[in-house]
Formats: sequence, structure tokens, C-alpha cells
Amino acid sequence: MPALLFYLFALITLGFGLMVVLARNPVTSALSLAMSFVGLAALFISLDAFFIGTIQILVYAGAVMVLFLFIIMLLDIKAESDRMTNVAAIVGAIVLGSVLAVQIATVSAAHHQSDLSVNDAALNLVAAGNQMAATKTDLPTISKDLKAGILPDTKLMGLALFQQYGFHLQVMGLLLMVGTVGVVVLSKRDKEVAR
Amino acid sequence: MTPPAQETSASLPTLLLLLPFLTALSILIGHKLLKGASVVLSIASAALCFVISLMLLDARDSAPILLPFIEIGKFRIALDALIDQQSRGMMFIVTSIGLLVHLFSLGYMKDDEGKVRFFGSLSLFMFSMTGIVLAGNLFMMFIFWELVGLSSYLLIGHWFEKPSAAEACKKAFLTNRIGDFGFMIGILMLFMANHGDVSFIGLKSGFAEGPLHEMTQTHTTFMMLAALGIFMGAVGKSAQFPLHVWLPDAMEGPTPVSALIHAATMVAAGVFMLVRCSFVIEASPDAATIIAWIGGLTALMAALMATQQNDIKRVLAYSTLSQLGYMVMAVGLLAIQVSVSHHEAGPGHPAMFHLYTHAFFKAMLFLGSGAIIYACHHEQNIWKMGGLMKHMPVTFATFAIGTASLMGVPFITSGFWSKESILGVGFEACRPLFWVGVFTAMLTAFYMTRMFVITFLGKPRTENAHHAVEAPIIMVLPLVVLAALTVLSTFESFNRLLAAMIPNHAEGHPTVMIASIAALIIGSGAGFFLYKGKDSDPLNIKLFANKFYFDEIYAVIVKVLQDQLAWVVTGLERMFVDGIVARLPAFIAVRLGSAARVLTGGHLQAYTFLLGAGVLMVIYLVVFVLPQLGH
Amino acid sequence: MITLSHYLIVSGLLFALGLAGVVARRNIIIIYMCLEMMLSAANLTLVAFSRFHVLAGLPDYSAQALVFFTITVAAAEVAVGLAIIVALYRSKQSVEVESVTKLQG
Amino acid sequence: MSPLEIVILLPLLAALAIWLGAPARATSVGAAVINLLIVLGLVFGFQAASAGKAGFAFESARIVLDNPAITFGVGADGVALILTLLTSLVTLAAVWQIGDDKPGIYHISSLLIAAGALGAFLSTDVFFLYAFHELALIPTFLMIGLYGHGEPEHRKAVAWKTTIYLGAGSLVLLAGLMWLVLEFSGGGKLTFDLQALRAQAALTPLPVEKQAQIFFVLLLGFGTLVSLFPLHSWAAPAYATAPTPVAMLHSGVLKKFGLYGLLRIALPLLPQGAQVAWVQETLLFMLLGNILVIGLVTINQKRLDDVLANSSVMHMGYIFLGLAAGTEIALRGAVLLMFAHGVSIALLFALAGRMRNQLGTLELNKLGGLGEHAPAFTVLFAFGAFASIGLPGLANFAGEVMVFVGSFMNYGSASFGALQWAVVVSLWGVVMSAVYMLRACRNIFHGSAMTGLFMRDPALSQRLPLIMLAAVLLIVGCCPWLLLNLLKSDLAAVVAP
Repeated sequence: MPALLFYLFALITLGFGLMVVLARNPVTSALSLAMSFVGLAALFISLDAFFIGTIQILVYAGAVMVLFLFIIMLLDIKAESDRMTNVAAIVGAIVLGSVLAVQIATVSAAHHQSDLSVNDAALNLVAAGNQMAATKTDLPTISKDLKAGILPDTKLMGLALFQQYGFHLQVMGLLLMVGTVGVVVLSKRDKEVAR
Repeated sequence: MTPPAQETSASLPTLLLLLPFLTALSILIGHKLLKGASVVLSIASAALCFVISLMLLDARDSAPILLPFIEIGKFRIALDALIDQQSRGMMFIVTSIGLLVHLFSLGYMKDDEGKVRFFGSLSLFMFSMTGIVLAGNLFMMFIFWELVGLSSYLLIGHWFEKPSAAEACKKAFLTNRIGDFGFMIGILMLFMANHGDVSFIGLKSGFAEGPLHEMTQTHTTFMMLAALGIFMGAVGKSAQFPLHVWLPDAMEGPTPVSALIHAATMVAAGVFMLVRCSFVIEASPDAATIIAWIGGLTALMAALMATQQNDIKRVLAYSTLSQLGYMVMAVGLLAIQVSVSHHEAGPGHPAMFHLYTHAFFKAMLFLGSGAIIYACHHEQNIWKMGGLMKHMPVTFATFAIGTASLMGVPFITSGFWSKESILGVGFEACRPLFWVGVFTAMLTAFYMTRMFVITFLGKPRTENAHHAVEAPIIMVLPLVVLAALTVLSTFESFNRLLAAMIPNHAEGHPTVMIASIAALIIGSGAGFFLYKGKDSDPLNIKLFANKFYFDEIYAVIVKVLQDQLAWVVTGLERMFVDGIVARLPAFIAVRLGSAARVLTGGHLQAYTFLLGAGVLMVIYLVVFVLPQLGH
Repeated sequence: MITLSHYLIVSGLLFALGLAGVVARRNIIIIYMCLEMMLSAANLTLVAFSRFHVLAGLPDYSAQALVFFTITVAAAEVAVGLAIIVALYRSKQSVEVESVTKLQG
Repeated sequence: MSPLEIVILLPLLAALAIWLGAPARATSVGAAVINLLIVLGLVFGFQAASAGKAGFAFESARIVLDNPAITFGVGADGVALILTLLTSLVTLAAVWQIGDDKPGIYHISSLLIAAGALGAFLSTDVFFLYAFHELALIPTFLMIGLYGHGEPEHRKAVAWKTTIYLGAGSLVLLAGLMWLVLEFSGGGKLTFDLQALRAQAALTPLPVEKQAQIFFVLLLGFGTLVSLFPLHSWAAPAYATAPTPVAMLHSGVLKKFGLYGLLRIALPLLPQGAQVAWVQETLLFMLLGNILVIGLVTINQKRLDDVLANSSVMHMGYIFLGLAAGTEIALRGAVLLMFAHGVSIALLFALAGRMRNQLGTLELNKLGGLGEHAPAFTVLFAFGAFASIGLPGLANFAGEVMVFVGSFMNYGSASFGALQWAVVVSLWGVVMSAVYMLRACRNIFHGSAMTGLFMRDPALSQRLPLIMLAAVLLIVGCCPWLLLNLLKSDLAAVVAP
């Protein structure tokens, strides 16, 4: 991926992220967040994580953001007024944010792989395909793609999830179900309150 | 250290000391049971004391230990007596006048509700006074010194329902306390300097050849302060300037008390103590000079005040003050004479001799005034009396003897001889004080004549005075006995027989005698002609009548230095001590608490911030600090 | 050349932005959005490390599985969170954090 | 079982019995009487029990912990015995004078305070000595807060102030004690046993400067408990507010714990600490604050309970003077003064409490003329008042004079050091105490009776415990050697070489 594109998408991600924080109108914030996630998805794709990039857009920029917008509209939330600007909170935010940024920058600059570029850590799809084909549990759909020099990202993701993290996946399903029930309970209009 | 005890002679003084104490105690505990018998008990114990003191008159000089008090290893404060000529003589005065006053009170206090309490307090006084007289060391003297203060407090405040009496007894005790403050310091200084021995014998030898001997040369200031400290005790008890204010007010007590305590015995205890400690004063000429001048000043000032008083007891009270000033002056003068001329004084002491003569005639005068007051239905203003000569002949006669003695009518009265010996010393030792003494003598003659003329001569001015009759026999008898003692004490042979008080007849300079006789004639003549036949005071000197405004000045001093200072200190204590020690830490704690409360005040943003800050801190520690530490 | 640290720095900045937003904003919905942003920043880190940790010629898919779970949990969390916000709004008629002071112990 | 353990346990058991429903008054008075009899027996048997033997009499020790060595040990020397006698006297008077209308908690808490004080005085183990004192503070706090005089807010505030002060003082004290224990416990074994600590202190004394530092910490800790200036401001409101039996027991007995601790722990273990110039001068400064500042504050008070409470604070100065002087005579004087002050202030507080009950006020301006109708009451008050101003013949005088004399033992000297000047100033304090006490007497008993205020003498049965206290004042005042003989040997070790 050309460096230019990286910078472009990084700029989109961070710029709209900044808009989220700064915007007064919640709708603006929500839409900026969606844009920020799109940029982020692009960054994921630049890292050869096509599946993750896709669900980032589908789940986040799509479903979650719609939910946000829906709630904003539902509650009819107006823009924050100026008068309640909390100086202490803003100062605290700036201090915390910048200190954290500095810390992270320092850490990542000091990381022993920090100079590693994508080229240095090149993928060797063919060798991986060969290696997989040699095993007993070979999945031909994957190894064939690999041998062809194509990265079957979704298939590999599925392999990892179902082969290695099957249990976790089911727990996740349970969690989602509990979440659904929870949302229903929470949203139920309490009779006491209604009266 | 303490003198060798002579156990053989200890029992009599111990009995003398304990008898009135046990009397007072049994009256305190058993007054409900004893009722009237407690009066009898008190009088009986006084009589027994008198008998014992007569028996002691020919006892050997000794220093027996009476009772233990505090004893730790080598250190000891005990009640040890010093029986010598001085204490024997003083004991005779105390017990004889004490007995007579007990008898007089039987009549005077006949109808009083608090009679039992009165006699109980009298017994307590007898106990305390005996203690002072017997005391062989300064600590014991201090103990009884305070106890006479207590009994004086109780007796002045006998009629405590009267606000004036209640104030007077408080004033008397507090003023004495101020004197005792100095007394204790003086005792402690001597204690320190004389290696822990403050018995009179020990101190005397200490001054003669012990550690104090050297100190009188090398540490004159220390010795002066010690002497003045001791003297301060006498200033309080003998009501010398500037602590004299309590004595006139003490006349609020019943008249027998005034006679016994505030004329003859307790107030004279200061002089007695100074005479006992004369070696301390002799060791410091500066202190002696100060003492002499304070005595002279008191004598003069009190005499001036007496000239303008209208209350019969107050005139006598100021006269007492004045005579006490005389005695104190004598102590100072003799000490000056001894320390300047370095010759040992004679066996007698002019102050003691004056104390002795004065005790009898002043007690008699007071008891006489008591009889008059009793006869005039508790009227004390001399301007409402008059012409009592006809109605109360015995009282008149005894009062005349007393007045003559006090004025010092030459040759035939005891007061003349004792005053003469004081003036004689003054003439030798300090000429200005001699003239002060002479002038005071003149004033004494003046005010006594004034009082005598107004009270006894002329016509009765009020109904009460008109209907006055002679007091009952139980009251007249003590007057007569005292008159006899007054007359007898004029004669040296009687005094020698008693071996009580040996007059100190220095070969007087002729000037002394001429001056004192002149003073008498001028004073009494002026008094007689000025007041004869008058119904009101022709003189009106506000300054004297108002006692030089001492009470007012002291009231201001007390108000400022005590009450207002106390108020200010209380405020400062609240503000600073309580403020710094209690409220400042409390304030800081509250502030810290509320600061911490903001952090946990339920504000989501604050929590978030803290969470973030905490995370950053953890990152900082884990990533940046721990590697440095080698982990 | 784009290196690992580029991604990490972008991720870090995004995370810091999110944190700052959480602290600074008072609208709970926006705070939520910022939280999502922080989650995503973490995801970016994971993906970046996944890509740069080549295992047998392939990216490390364990990391991507973790990202997958994160996104799932985040979705559930958003659903529950928004439901809470709605409930909160019903009782307080506000989505400002100042109205939530009952957290005091 | 040592008789001393019985002495400590008896009040505790009596308190328990009352809590379980035994008749309050009979139980507590009975326990107090039995206790007093036992203590009197111990006093008379003390000479025999302590003859030819160093250390404590009537000893017993029950090991509680091995390391750190904590034993429940009891034992009495003369000082402890005198204070035990004081405690049982004051306890008897305090529980006796509790009115029949008062709830049982009055008796329970009085007995608990007594037990705490007795335990503290008789323990030979620093741990229990400290713990018993803390035990006694709890009922004090509760009683002031629940049954104190005045408005509820006021008494609650006073209760808290007292507790915070005393708690803070105890904390400092604990720090000092731990320091002491750590310094003296060698070989990896901590010991809290006083005898062991004393032996160690005699064997390897600490350097002088360190002694001074530890002593100072202990002084601050103990001093707070004794209301040493400027750590005193809890005491006056506490005593003025506390219910009568608590005021009697705390000011009369429990407060002496601090002084007792200094005498028993600080002085023997740190014999030179108190004599180091900066410590002694600070102590003198503080105690003069007690005498002068609080003396003036007392003069300014307008209510009898405030006068008594402040005077109690003031008189602590004289006891501290004895400690500061440090000579054998002065220390014994201080012990005697502790006893005398305890008896006299308990007597005065009992009388003041009775007046408050009968008349409803203690404002000096509103009182007057009580002497006419209540002569016995007046005499009892006079005993207390004159004792507290140091009249010879009553117990306080002997103590005071020993303290003063003990401070002037630098024989042959012709100049005053700081100590001697302090004595001079303290002597002025004697004058001041006469001022406020006589003023109170004048306002309450003298003059004509105020309208609406009328009070008769209490019945003889009510007077008995107070007469007992007055008699003790008189007997000890006339024959101080009775008590001093108990102190024959134990303070000699305390005196700095």
C-alpha cells in the first residue's frame, strides 16, 4: 500500500475522530464517527485484514452507528449549550490525552519491531499453502487459494474461529443473547415510572 | 541539721498544740450532739491552754519534736517546737487574751445563731496561733501561718449573710495569700542556701558559722531578697503597707474576734515571726532599711487615716495598723543598728515589748468597744454615742487606761515604755524614722483623744446611747483583768516575774523622752479642744477619711490585672491554643476530607478522569519506572 | 515506508482522542461514541500486530479472532448501553453526565 | 490468683451483673465497698509483702503471647498502691452519689472506668497498661455524649472533642511506647514486660539524646491525657459536661494515668531524658502554661462547673512541676499531689453535681447564701475548696510543699535556675487558685440567699461518701507520712543520677 494512501486514511480516521470529540451536535458526532470507522476499515484492509475491515464497516459504520443515530433522533437530543462548558474537564481531557499519546508514542518508538515495514514482514502465501497441503487436516479450498498466491482471508478467519476458538464463539453467542434480553428488560417501560 | 530532740519536754507543748485542735475537730463533727456543751468545751480548752502556758513559763529552753509530718530519708519536715523566752512570752499573751476573749464572747455572742460555729472557729484559731508560737522551723510556721489565715477567714466571715462581711473575709484571706507567696519564696531561698535546714536554730547557726555566713558577704542581693520574702509574709499577716487594706475591713467580724485576732495576736504574729528571724534581716542592711521604712510609713499613714474615721472599731483598727507599723519599724531599726554597729542586741527586743504591752491594752480597747457596741445595740458610729462615762463606768475606766497606754502617758503606762524603747532605737539607727515615729505618736494621741472625747464625754447624741447600760459581768470581767494586766505590765518587776517580755531599756537620749512627751501633749491637747462638745467633725479631710483611696486604687488594679487580664487571656487561649492545637488540625482534616469528597462526589467525569490518570500512572510505573529498577 | 510504529501511533492517537472525549464531553451518547473509538483503536493495534507477526507465511489469525470478538462484544455493549441511556433519559430527561450523581458511595 | 486481679475483676463482674439485671445501686456500691476493703487490706499488708524484695508486690503473671512477649501481669509498688487506693475511694463515692432516678448505665460505666483505671495502675505489662486505659475511655465517651449536661449538640461535640484528643494522645503515646519497646527489646524478641524493660534499661541505657527524644514523645502522649498545656483544651469542657460520676472518676482518677505512666514507664526507663535541658525547659514552659494561663482562664469562668474543670487542669501543672524537678522529694510530692488532687476534685465535682440537681443552675451570679440552709454541705465544699488551694492540714498542701521543696534542692546555690523560677511563678498560681475558689465560695455560700434558690443539706446517708473523702483529705493532710511510708523505696530508682 502506498504511503500516500496510508496517510490519507490515517488522516480521515483521526480527523473525523477529532470531529467526534469536538462537534457540538450529536448527529455530527455520530456521522463523523462513521466516517472515522470507514477510514479505520481502510487501514485494516491495508494490513491485509479484509474480513475485519469488512465487518468494521458492516457492524460499526453500519449497525452500531445506525443505532446511535436512532437513539439520538429518538431522544431528540439537542446540541450542548455553551454555558455549561466545563473548563476543568476540558483541561483534564487535554492533559490526559496528550500524556497518553506521548506515552504510546514513546513505547511504540522503542518497540524492537517498530522499524518493521510491511515489506520486511512479507507474507509467503505459497509456502504456507504448501505447508498446509502437507498436513493431514488439509483444507483444499484454503491451500489451493494460498498456492495460487491469493490470501483467502475470510476462510482463514473462519478456520481460526471454528477450529481454535469454537468454545469462545459460543460464549460470545450467549453473551449476545443475554445482551438482547437485557436490552428488552431495560427498555421495558417501568409501570411505576410511567404513572 | 535539726537540733537534738529533748523528748522529756515534748508532751506539754504537744498537748498545748493538740488540745484546741481536738476541740475544734470534735465541735465540727459532734456539734449536733454537743449543742451548748461545745461552747463550754471550747472555753475549757482555752483555759487549759492558759494553764499549760503558765506551766511552760518556767520550762527549760528546748526544741522538742511534737509530731511527724513528712519524713523521707534524711529529709524531714516535722512539727518541732522551739521553746524559749520569746515563745513562752508570746504563748502567755496568746493564751491569756484568748481565754479572756472566750469568756467575753460568752456574753457578747449569747444570742447569736452561729455561736457553736463561732467557738469552733475560735478553737481552730487557738490551735493555729499556738502552732505559730511554738514553731521551731519555718515550714511549720508557714503551715500555721496559713491556718490562722483560715480561722481569721472563718471568723471575719462569721456573719457571712452580710455582703460586706463576706467580701471582707475573702479580701483578708487573699491579701494574706499574697504575703504568703513571698513568705514561701523566702523560706525556699533560705532552705536552698542553708542546705535544707530551716529550723530557727539551724538558721541561726547557719548565719553564725554555716553556709549562710559566707553568703551574707558574697551574695548580698540574694540575702536581701530572701529577707524581703520572709518579710512579705509579715507584710500580709501584720497588714503592713501595701497589703494593709484587709485589716480595717476585717472589723466586719464580731468584736471579740477583732480584739483577739486583729489586734492582739494574729496580726502581731508577723512581728513575732520577724523577731524570730531577726538574724535573716540583720544579715542584710538593705532589707532592714526597707523594712524599717515600710513600718514607719505604715505607722504614719494609718495614724493619718485614723484621725478621720467615725466607726469606733475602725479607729481602733487603724490604730492597730499604726502600732504594728511601729513594731515592724522597730524590727528594721534594730537590725540596722545591729548590722551597722555589730553589737549584739540586748536580751529583749523593743518590738516584742511593744507587741506585749500593745496586746493587752489593744485587746482591752477592743473588748471595751465591744461592750459599748453591745450596750448601744450594735451601733458603731462614734458620733451617735456620747456621754457614756456615766452609763458605763467600768468600761469607761478601763477604756481610759487603755487610751492612756496607747497614747503613751509618761511613766505610768506600759505603752510609754515600749514606745520609748522603739523611739530610742530609732534615734540611734535612723534619725528621719525617729521623727516619723514621734509624729505618729502625736497623731496617736490626737485620734485617741478625739475618740475618747466623742464617745465618753459630752451628752448622749442618740436614744441608744442614752439608754446604754453597763455590760453583763461576764463581759466586764475580762475588761478588768486586761486593765490589770495593762497596768501591771508597766512595771518591770512584773514582767521579769513572768519572764515573758523583757523590755529593752537602752539609756535613752534625753531628746527622745522630750520629743515623745511633747508629741503627747500637742496631740491630745489638740484633740481635746477640737472635739470637746462637738456634735459633728470640725475637720473634714477627704484624703484621710477615704484611706488615701487605697481601696479604690486596688480595685482598679485588681480589675485590670486580674479580671480583665483573665478575660483577655481566656480569649487568647480560645483563639490560639484551642485554635492552633484543636481547630487548625480539624480545619485541615475537614478540608482534606472535602477535597477527597470531590473525587468521590459521584461525578462521572471526575471518575473517568481519575481512571484515566490512574491508568497513565500505571503505564508510567510499569513501562518507565520498573525497567529502571531492573525488573 | 510505512512501518509498524506508524500504525501504532495512529492507534495511540485515536485512543488518546477517545479518552479525551470521554473525559471532556458531557453528553453520554458522545461519551459512548468515544468509547467505541477507543475500542477501535485497540483493534487497530491488534490487527497491526497480527499483520506484522507472520506465522508460517500468514498473519497471526488469533489476533484477528480477538478483534472479531471485540467487535461482537462492542456491538452488544452498545445495544445495552444505549438501552441504559434511554432508561436514564426517561428518569432524568437528560443525557448530561451532571445529572448522574448517584454514583456517590 | 493475686488479690490485685480480684481488685480489677470485681468492678468488671459487677458491671456485667448490672447489665444482666442485678439491682444497679446495691451491686455497684457493694462491689466498690468490697474493693475498698481489699485495697485497704493490701495497703496495710504492703510493708510485709514488699519487705526485702525489689520490684512489685502481690505479683502474678499470665503469659498471653510468647513473642512479642505479652503477659497479663499485675503487681503493685507504692505508687500504684496509692493510686489504687485513690481509685477505690473515688469509685465508692462516685457510685454512691448516683441518684436512684438514674439508669443502670451510670453504674455500669462508672464501674468500667474504675476497672480500666485499676487495670492500668496495676498492670506490669505495658501492653495491658495501655489497653486498660483505652477501655476506660469508651464509657467516658459514651456517658458524655449520651447523658452529659447541656444541649445535645453541645455534649456530642464535647464527647467527640474529648475522644479525638484522647485518641490522638493515645496514638502518640503508642508510638512512643513502641519506640521504647523496640529500643529495649534485643535479640529478635519484643517484650512489653516492665520488669524486663527496666532490667534492660539498667543494663544498657540509651544515649542521652535518644532518651530525651523518646521521653518527649511520651510526654506529649501522656501529657495530652493529663491535659498538659497546650494540649489541654479537651479537659475543661469535658468535665463541665460529663455526668457527675464520670467527671469525678475521670478528673479524679483516670487523668492520673498519664502522670502515672510518666512515673512508671518514662522516668525509670529514661532516667536522664527528663533532665536534658531542652526537654526540661519545654516541660516547664508547658506546665507554667497550665498554671498561669489556665489559672487566669479559671478566674474568668462564670459557672462553678467551669471553675472546677479548669482548676483541675491548672493543678496538673504542680504535679508536672514535681516530675520536672525530678528529685526524690519532688517526685513523692507529685504522687501525693496526685492522690490529694484526685480526692479533692472528686469531692468538689460530687458537690457541684448535687447542686446542679437541686438548684438547676451553677451560674455563680445566680447563687448565694447557701451557707445558711445547708451548713454541712458548705463545710464539705470548704474542705474540697481549701484542699484544692493548698491549705495546710489538707492533703494537697503536703504534696505541693514537697514539690516546691524538691525543686530547691540544689543546696548552697545562690542563684535561680529555670526550675526555681518556675516554682516562683507556680507559687503565684497558688494565689490565683485562692482567688477563684474563694470567689466561688463567696458567691455560692455567702451573702443572703437568692430568691427561688433553696437547698437543704443532703441526708446523712447521702453525705457519707463525701464525708469519707473530706476525712481522707484531712487525715492525709495532717499525716502525709501515712502514704509516704508506702513509697519508701520505689522512687529512688527513678531519680536521675
